[in-house]
Amino acid sequence: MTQQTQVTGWTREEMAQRLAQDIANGSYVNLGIGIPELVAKFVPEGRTFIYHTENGLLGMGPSPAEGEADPELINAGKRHVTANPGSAYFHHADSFAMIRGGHLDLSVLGAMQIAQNGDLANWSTGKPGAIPAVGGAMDLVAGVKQVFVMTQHCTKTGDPKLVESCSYPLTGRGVVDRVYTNLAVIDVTPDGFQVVELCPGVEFETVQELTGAPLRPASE
Amino acid sequence: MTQQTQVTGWTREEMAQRLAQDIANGSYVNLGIGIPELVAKFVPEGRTFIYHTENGLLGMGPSPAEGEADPELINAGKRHVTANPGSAYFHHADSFAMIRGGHLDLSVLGAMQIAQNGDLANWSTGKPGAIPAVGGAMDLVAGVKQVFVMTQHCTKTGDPKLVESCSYPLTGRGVVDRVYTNLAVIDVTPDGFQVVELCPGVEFETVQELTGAPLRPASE
Amino acid sequence: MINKRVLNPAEAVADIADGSSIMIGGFGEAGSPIELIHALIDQGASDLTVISNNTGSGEVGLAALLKERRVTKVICSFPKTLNSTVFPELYREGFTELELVPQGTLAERIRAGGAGVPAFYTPTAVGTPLAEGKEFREFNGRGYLLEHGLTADYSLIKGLTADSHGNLLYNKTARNFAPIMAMAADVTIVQAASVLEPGEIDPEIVVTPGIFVDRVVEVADPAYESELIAAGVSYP
Amino acid sequence: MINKRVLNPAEAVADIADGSSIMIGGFGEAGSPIELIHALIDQGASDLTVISNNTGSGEVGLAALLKERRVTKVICSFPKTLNSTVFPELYREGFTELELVPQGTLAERIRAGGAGVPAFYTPTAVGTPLAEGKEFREFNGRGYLLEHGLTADYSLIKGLTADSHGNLLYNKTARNFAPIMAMAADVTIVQAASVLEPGEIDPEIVVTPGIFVDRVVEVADPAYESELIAAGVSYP
Repeated sequence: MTQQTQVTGWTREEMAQRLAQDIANGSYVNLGIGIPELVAKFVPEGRTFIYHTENGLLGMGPSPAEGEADPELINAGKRHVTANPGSAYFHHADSFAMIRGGHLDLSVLGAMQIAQNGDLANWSTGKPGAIPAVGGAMDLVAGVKQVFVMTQHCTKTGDPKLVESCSYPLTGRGVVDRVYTNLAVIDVTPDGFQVVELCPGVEFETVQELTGAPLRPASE
Repeated sequence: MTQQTQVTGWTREEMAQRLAQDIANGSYVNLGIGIPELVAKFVPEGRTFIYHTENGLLGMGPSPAEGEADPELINAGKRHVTANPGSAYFHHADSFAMIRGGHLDLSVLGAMQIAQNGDLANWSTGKPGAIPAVGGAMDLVAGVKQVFVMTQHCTKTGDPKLVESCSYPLTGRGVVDRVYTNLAVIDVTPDGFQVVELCPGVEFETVQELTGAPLRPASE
Repeated sequence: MINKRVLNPAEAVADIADGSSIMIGGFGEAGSPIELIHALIDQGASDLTVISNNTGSGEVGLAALLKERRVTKVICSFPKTLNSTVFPELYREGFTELELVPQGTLAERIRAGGAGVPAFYTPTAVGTPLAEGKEFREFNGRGYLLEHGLTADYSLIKGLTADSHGNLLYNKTARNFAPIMAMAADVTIVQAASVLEPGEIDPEIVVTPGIFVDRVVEVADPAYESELIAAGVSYP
Repeated sequence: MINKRVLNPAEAVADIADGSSIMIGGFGEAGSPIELIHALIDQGASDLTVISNNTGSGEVGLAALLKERRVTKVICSFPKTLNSTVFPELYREGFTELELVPQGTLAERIRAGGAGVPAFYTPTAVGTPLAEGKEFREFNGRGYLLEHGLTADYSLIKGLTADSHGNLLYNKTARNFAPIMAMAADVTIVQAASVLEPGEIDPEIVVTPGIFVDRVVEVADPAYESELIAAGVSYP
């Protein structure tokens, strides 16, 4: 694996930018805590996305200017945000009614593991002694129309994150539609992982080598 | 029955006034369509009741002054009303969450029949060809903490409304706490109908005669 | 740029197909989206299932839609109103089927449909004829019925103020079923007396967030059933 | 005359007994009713079950209540936060039990508790470890779990503006769990930055109607967890 792990591929920003291209104008989007939040920086020209944060705001805007933060205007990651024109506040039951009721178009989440059948593990290592914390991840994958995962292709120790079946506790079964990694864009299909696009300069064989399940190459 | 049907007892207004005396200050009250609405005219000195109307208003006030009606400010009977200071509007699911969740203190309803075990029939004669219409009655009796019935003691044809068991389709089983008629105030107890108070000038035996189930006399 | 405005009621309801299920807001005339209903009458769709608390009055609005024999099923809590003669005739004739639902159960079924809850238990109607055929279950020694979430292809609702994102405010008790019907339909169509730009409605007071709304049409001076009936109107 | 005002936080929480279940509003520090929680710490009740989305930060507010060993069970979705060290220790030690609930399921269970719905079905957590021991059922070919309504003896919540009838407005995302917790508790206790007279809040914009509120105490200038932690505060 020594050779392959030197393949870096897309940066996080490039991953976010690539993912943003696949979001239709007018979409209602929930961006998970962490890397997925970067997507908001790369909205393609001419499109508007409306961001939902599950703690009760639709129309979330960027971080506030220095000194203008309200400690009670935060996102799901508990970071200070703003509210765009046309936004709305609501309580938690209404917020998750949006999620569970299929009203959101897209959820972008990080992942520990994605299985070839779309199973997702992103909330717990299952290690004894760990403090379990699930937040809204299970609700999002169960309710939102499309689920995109945005993640490094491998773990920090070089293990594949795209696998035949998850060894970590699941967040949901068969819920992932598409995966954006630093190496490729990969669909989850009834036939398993299907490469949609490779990072320029990255070979299919390299990606396959770093993936724990069979990949189907992009059709020409 | 000729003799007894000449007993008129309390007027509707007197019934409403008598009932209002049994409502504690600060109670949240839903008054059913028709005679129960009269209760609002007899709030005892020093008490405030807050009226809930299931079509989405808490803090309902009296009819508007001539020419000041808003066709979209109505009560459950679809009559024009007003909103008192401190009122709130809300949608139907929230309104019935108040009802079903036990947040209302009292529901006052009319009745076709009340059985000695507290069964209530007040929505349908069950006659073939009748248009069935239930509204919020079944929700009110299932959810509100206390259910008072306000009704003439007998039907227009002289039949008793307080009976051993209802012949009409039920609104709810074992739901009535107390009945206010033109002749008496009667509790529904585990031992059946218990007279609490007789209309002045009306004999217990007269009321028993006009009642389709055994009555227990008021204890002295 | 997001703009859910449509030009007029006709355009708003143009794609409603025969056989559609449609939630229609309103409690009596309060909140009844008369202009949208009249546009639907003009549009011609038939074999409709209508979910609404009542069945309309006189021969305008919802009652007029029924009278045109366009509704083959009604799901409602109270199909009798003052001046309601249209529905009773269609019901007795057997043209329009009725599913009678207690008002709170109707509201909660709609809310559940919109919230992704397929079914829930309620104490309402236990031991009554409306419990027939329904699953009964006890929790903590009390009996409940299983009720199912309700969704629809379309909802037609009336707001007071909207913005182009679909955020809505209502007028007094005209709110009634509209916010939950907006949640429960695939396509929610709103008529509002004014349609503003995003940012003109305080986000703290939005009643229906725009995510639940698909189309907004401005009807600046909506009619009321009672006024039309008093004026002797019979639509169309 | 109806007046739900109480004099101060101490009076507001005075009757909370050992063994009570208490819902506490807030998502992180937004909406956390710190002054009510501190009053509860001073008051002394123990063996509490706390229902709250998180478990607090630093050694103030909810984390301080935990640190005083007054909470033997927590029902929450995310018991880890920045600066959250108190709960992990109590959990590993076995002093405080944890019932982990997905955030949307937690919200819906609280809303159901307040709405008189004893149980409902949800797709969330199907096929995961959090489905263990839960009833599974299919509707229209999809799997769901049975979840139960959640109620409590008390709820402690934070509003921005109240009136003496208990009507409430909130500040931005501080709203979060407060409106549903107000519905689900036998006794709902509110701290608000200002308490007005009836009629001073527009009935169209009320978020929590007064029927769900039992006591209101004015805390004009509430503290924030982050500020207290930055100032090195450890309560009491």
